Amino acid sequence: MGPQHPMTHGLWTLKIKVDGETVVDTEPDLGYIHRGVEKICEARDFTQITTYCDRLCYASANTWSHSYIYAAEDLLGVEVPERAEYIRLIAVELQRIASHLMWLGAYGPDIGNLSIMVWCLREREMMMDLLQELGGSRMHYNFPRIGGVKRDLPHGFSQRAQAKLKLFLNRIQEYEALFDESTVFLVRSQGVGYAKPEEMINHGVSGPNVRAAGVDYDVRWAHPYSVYSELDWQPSVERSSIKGADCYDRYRVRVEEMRMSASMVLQALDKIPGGSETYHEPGDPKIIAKAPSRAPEGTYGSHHFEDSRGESMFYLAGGGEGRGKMPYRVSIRSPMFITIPYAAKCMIGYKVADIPAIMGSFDPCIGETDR
Amino acid sequence: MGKKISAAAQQKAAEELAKAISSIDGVSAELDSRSSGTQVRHTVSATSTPDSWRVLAETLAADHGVDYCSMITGIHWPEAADKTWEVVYHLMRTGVTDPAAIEGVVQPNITDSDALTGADVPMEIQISISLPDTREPMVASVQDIWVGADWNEKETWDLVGIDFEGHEGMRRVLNPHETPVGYHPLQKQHKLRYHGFEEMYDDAQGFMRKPADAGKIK
Amino acid sequence: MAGTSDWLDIRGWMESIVGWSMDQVHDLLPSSEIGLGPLGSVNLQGEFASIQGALETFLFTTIMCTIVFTTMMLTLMVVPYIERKFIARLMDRLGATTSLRSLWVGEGHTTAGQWWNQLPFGIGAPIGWVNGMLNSSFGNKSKHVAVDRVHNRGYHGIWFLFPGFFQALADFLKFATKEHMVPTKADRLVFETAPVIIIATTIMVYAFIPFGPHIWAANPELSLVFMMAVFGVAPLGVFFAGWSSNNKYTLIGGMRSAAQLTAYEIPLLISVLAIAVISGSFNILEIVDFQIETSNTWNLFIMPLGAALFLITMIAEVERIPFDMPEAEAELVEGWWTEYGGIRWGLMFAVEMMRAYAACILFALFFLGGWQLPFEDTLVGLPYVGILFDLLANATPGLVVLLLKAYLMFAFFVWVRASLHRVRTDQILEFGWRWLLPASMVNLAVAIFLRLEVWDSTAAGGWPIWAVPVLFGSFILAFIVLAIDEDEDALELNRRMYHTQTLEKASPGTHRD
Amino acid sequence: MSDEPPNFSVFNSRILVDTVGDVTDEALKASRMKEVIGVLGGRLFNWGQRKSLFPLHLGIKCCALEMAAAGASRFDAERFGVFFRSSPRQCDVLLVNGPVSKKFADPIVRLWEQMPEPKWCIAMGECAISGGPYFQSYNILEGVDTVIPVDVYIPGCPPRPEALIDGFGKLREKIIRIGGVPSEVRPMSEAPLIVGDE
Repeated sequence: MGPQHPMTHGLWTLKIKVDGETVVDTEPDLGYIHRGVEKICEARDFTQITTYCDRLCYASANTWSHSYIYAAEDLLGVEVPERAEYIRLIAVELQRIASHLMWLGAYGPDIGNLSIMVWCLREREMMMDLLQELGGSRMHYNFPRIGGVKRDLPHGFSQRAQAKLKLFLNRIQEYEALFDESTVFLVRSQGVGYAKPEEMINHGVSGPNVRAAGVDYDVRWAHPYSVYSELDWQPSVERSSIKGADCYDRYRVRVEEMRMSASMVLQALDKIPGGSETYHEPGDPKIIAKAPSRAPEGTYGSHHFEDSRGESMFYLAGGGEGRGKMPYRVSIRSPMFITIPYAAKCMIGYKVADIPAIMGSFDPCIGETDR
Repeated sequence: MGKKISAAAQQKAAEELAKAISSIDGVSAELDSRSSGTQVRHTVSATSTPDSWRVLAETLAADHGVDYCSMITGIHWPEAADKTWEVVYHLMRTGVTDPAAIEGVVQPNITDSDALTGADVPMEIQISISLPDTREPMVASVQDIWVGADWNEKETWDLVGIDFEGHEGMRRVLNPHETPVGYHPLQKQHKLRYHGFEEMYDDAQGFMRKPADAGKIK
Repeated sequence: MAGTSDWLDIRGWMESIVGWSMDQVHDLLPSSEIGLGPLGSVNLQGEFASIQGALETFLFTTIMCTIVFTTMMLTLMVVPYIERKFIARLMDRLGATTSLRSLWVGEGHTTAGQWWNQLPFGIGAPIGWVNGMLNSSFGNKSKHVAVDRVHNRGYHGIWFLFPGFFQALADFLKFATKEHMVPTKADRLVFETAPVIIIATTIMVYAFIPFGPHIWAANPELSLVFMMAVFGVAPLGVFFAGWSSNNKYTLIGGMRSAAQLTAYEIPLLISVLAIAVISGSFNILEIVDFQIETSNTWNLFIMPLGAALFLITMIAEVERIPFDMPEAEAELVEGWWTEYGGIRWGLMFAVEMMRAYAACILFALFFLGGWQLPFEDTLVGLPYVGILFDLLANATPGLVVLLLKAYLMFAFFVWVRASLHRVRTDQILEFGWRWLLPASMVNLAVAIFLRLEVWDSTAAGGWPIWAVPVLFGSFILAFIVLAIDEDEDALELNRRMYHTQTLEKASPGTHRD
Repeated sequence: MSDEPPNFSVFNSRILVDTVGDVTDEALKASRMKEVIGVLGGRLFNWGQRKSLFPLHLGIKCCALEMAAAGASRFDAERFGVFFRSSPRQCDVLLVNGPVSKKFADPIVRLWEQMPEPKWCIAMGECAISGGPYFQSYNILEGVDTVIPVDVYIPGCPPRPEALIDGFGKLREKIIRIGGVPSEVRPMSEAPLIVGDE
C-alpha cells in the first residue's frame, strides 16, 4: 500500500503479504519525505532551528518546537521565568488537543465515517484560532524562544480560551455519541490490534499508545520538565482488555487526554503568575530571559518531552561551525519512527480491512517520522 | 499537588545506579544534574569503551531494569582532537509492567510517584562511546536486548555510517534504497547545497539555478 | 386489470394518439383493389389493416420506453443533489453551490466572453439580453475584486433556489471530455465490457418499475421476478471489472463485492417473496393495488420486519455505507473501480445512484403504498375538511407522491451513511448468513400465516382490526428493547477517567477472540 | 489515435463511428448548425470542466492539513465543486502539497501520468514551489516543477485554506481562457499563475 494511499496519513509504503484477506507479513518502507533536517540544522544557529522543528510534525508543531527549546536551554544553561513556563504549557496543551483532534478526524475515514472528520476539523479550527492569537501564524507558530516565549498572552485571551474550551468539552460528548454508542464502531475497533505494555516499552513505543494499555507512565511526571507539578492532573490511563490495548482503548485514551489537556489549560489560566490579563511587551524579562548565543565545544544538551504521539527527544552537541553559534550535531528522537514498525507488526494475523483501523489508531505522522 | 517524581529520590537513585555500573571495567559513570526550564532533573551520564559496551548493556537490562532504548545518536568528529566517531545512547528506566487482572478485569497501574524509591524511580541514562578512527566504525548491536534500538541503529547507519555488528536486516530506512554505498549524508565531509554564502546570495531567487539531479529524473 | 388510476393517464393518451394516427394512415390508403397486371392485385388498406395492430403495439411500446427512461433520467438528477447537500448539512457544511448562471458569467475577473455573438443568424441575441439583464439586476460586476469572487459563487440570481443542483451535470460533462485510458496490463475486452453489463442491466431494471399507475414500460405477469433477476446481474459485471483491471485493490474489491452480494441476494429474495405472498401477486402493479385498494393498509404496517430486512439487504445490494466494503476507501483505494476513469467511471457512478434510486422506489412501492397519499382514506373520511383532501388526492398525480416517498427514502440512506461506520468483510458476511437469513425465513413464515389465517379474502374483508396495532406495535417494542439494550452504567463510566469495561465488551469482534 | 492498439470494444468500433461522423459532418456543414453546436457545446464542456475539479487525495506534508481544512466546515471547498478522490484515474488536479524528495520523484511522476487528460497541477506551499526551507537539503528537489509542469503556484508556508480555494479559482479562470487542452500542448504563452499576484 502506498506511497499515495488514503490509509497512510502521509507518505510511506507498507508492503503487505496477504493470504486471502488475512495479513501474513508486513514491512514498512519510510523516507518518502526525508528532508535531512538534522543536516540542515547544523548550518543554522540556535534561534533559526525552531522553525525547522515546527515543521517536523505538521499536526503538532508547538510540541516539537518546545521539545527543541528545552534541549537548547539545557545546552545553553538558561533559567526560564515561571510565567513563560505557564504560557508554554498553555500553548503545548492546546496543541495537544488540536493534534488529537486531527488524529480523530483522520481516524474517522479509516473506518468509514466521514462526518467525524469534518466535525473534528471544525473543533480544530477553534484551537487553531487560539494558537494563532499566541503565535501569529495558523499552523507553524515559531512561538517559543530560548529563555522564554515570543509573546505574552494577548488581551482577552483567557476569556476566549475558557469559552472555547467549555464549548469543546461539550462537543467531545457528540463524538462519543457517534463513536462509543455505535455498535458498528465497537465491532470494528474492539478486539483488534492488541498490544501489551511491556512489549511496547521494549519496542520503544511510548505515550498514549502505552497509556492505553493500563500504564500511567508519562514523561510529564517521570522526568518533570515544566510546571505540570503545579497543576492538578493525572495522566489519562485506559482500563484495557486483558489481552492488551486494542484500537478502542487507544481511541478512548486520546479522548480522555483531550479532556485532561483542556482542564490543564483552564487551571493554568487561573494560576498563571501575574494573572492572565496582564500583558508584557515582547522581550520583557518576565516572559523571556537573556540567553547566550554560543555553546562551546564539548557541551551537550538533551531533553525528553511528552509529545502528543509519544516521547520525543532532542540531543544537541555544541561547538559547531562559527565557533559555537551553531550546534555541531542535532539528533531528533521521533516517536512515530519507532512506533510504525511495531504497529506494522501488530497487524499480522488480522484482516486487510483492519490495517487502516490499527495503523490509524497508533496516530502516525510522517513528517516527524522521516525528518 | 500534581503528580511529580521528587528530585531527591531521583538524585539518590541516580547516584546508586552510577555507583553500580561504574564497577564494570571500562565504564565510568557519574550523576549528572541537568536543568529543564525551571526544574532540575538528575540523570546518569556514563562513558564506555566499545568492548565493554555489550556487557554494560546486558547488565543494565538484567540488573537495573533499564527497559527502554530511547535514542541512538552517531556523531562524526573529523577535526576533534580526542575522538573521530562517537555513539551516544539514551536509555531509560520506565518501570512499566503489565497491569494485573483481577477475575478478568484489568487493574491499571497507578503508581504513587512520591512512594517510588530505589530501583523503581524512572531514570534516564546517557552513555557515550567514542570509537577509534577507522573507515568503518563498528559497535556492538543491542537490537536483541531492546527491540526499540532496531530502527535507531538502522537510522544511525543510514545517516552517519556507524555500523552495528550483530544487527540483522541492516538497510536504508530514510535515504532512497539506490543511494550509493558509502554515502552517509551526516558525515561532515558532505556539505549542503549552496552552503557557501556567496553562492547562496549571488542568485537569491535562483533563476539560473539547476536542480542537482536535473538529469536523473524525468 | 382494475388498477388504481389518476388523471395523468400517459399510457391512455399515447395509446389513443398512436391508434388515431394509425387509423389516419389506414384511411389515407386507397381502399380499392389495385391491379398489378399479371401479379394479380393488392388491397393496400387491407394489407395495412392486417399489420396495424402489431405496428401500433411496437410504436406504443417504444414511446412508453422512451418516456419512462426520460422520466427516470430527469428525476435522477435530484438524487446526487440530495446526497451532496444533505450529507453536507449533516457535516455542518454547505455542499456544492454550482449554478447554471456561471455558464454565461465567467469566473472572477475572467468573463466567459460574448460567446453568444458567435452564433450564426444572431440567434444568440436573447442570451445576451438575459445576461445583460441579470448583470444589471444581480450583477457580479463590482469595483471590488473580492465582491466579484463572492458573487460568482452562483448564490444569486434565480438559481439561489437550488444552488448545487447542476453540480452533477457539470461532473458528467467533465467526465465526457476526459481521456479514456486502459491500463496496459488490463484485459482490454473484459475491461471495456464490464461497464456495459453493469449499466445495461441497471437501466433494464427500470423497465419493470412503474413511476405511477400509468407510467410504466413493461408489465409482465411476473414482473417482480424479472426485475429481481435483472437486478442481480450487475455483481457479475462488478467482478469482471475488478478482475480485468489487473490491480490488487480492484481484485480484492471485486471478490468482496461478489461474496457480499451473493450473501445478501438470498435474504433479499426471500423478503421479496414474503411481499409477494402477503399481497398475493408477483406483479408490482398488483402489489401496489393490493395496498391501496384491497387491504387499505400499507405493507409496512403489516410486516415491519420484512420492511427492515428489505431495507438492510437493499443497502447492502447497492453497496453503500455501512456495507460498502467493495469500494472501501480506507484500504482499497477506490475499490473495484479504481482503474476506471473518464466517461466510463462517470456512467458507473451514475449507475450506483440509479441502483440506490431503484431501491428507494421499490421500497416505496412495496411497503409505502406506492402512489397513495399517506392516510388518504382516513383524511378523506374526515368531516368538513375531507373534501379538501379529496381534491388534493385527485389533483396530485401518483408520480409526484411516489417520487416524494422515494426521495425521503434516499435521504434516509444518506443519513445512515453519515452516521455509521464501515463494517468489516467477515462481519458483513457473518451478519448476512447468521442473522438476516433466519430472520427472513421467519418473516416469510409470518407472511404465509398472515395470508392464510388472518387475511379474509371476502369482499368486505381485509385485515382484522387488531392486525396493525399488534404487528406494528410489537415490532416497535422489539426495536426499542434492542435500541436501549446497552448497559448505561458502562456508558456513564466511559465518561470518567478510569472507566470500567468488562472483559465481555459491548459487542466483541468475533475473530481472534 | 492511430498508434493505439486495435480497439475491440463495442463502445467505439472505428469504421462505424467514422462513417456516421462523415455523414453528419456534411449535413451539419450544409446547415450552419455546426457552429451553433460548436459554440454551445464548447461553452458547456468548458463550464463542466472548470466547475468540477477533482483533486487527488495526496497528502505529503503540512499543506495536506490545510487541504483537509479547506474541505472541512469553515472553508468549504466543496461549494466550488472540489471533491477529493483517491484514485488518480478519476482526478483532474494533482495538488502537490509538500517537498518532493528524491525517493518520491518517480512515484509522483507516475501518479501524474496515470491521470487522464485534461489534467492540471497545482504547487501548494513553498516546499512544492522551490524546496522552501529545505532548499539546501541533500534529499529534496527544488520544487515540483523540475519534474511536472505546474499550472498554479500557491505561495505560503503553509498557505491558508482561503489561498487554496483562490488557487482553484485562478485555475478556473485559466480553463476559461485556454480551455481544457491537454497538458502537453498548452500554449507556451500561458505562464503559470501565482495566487496573490494581482
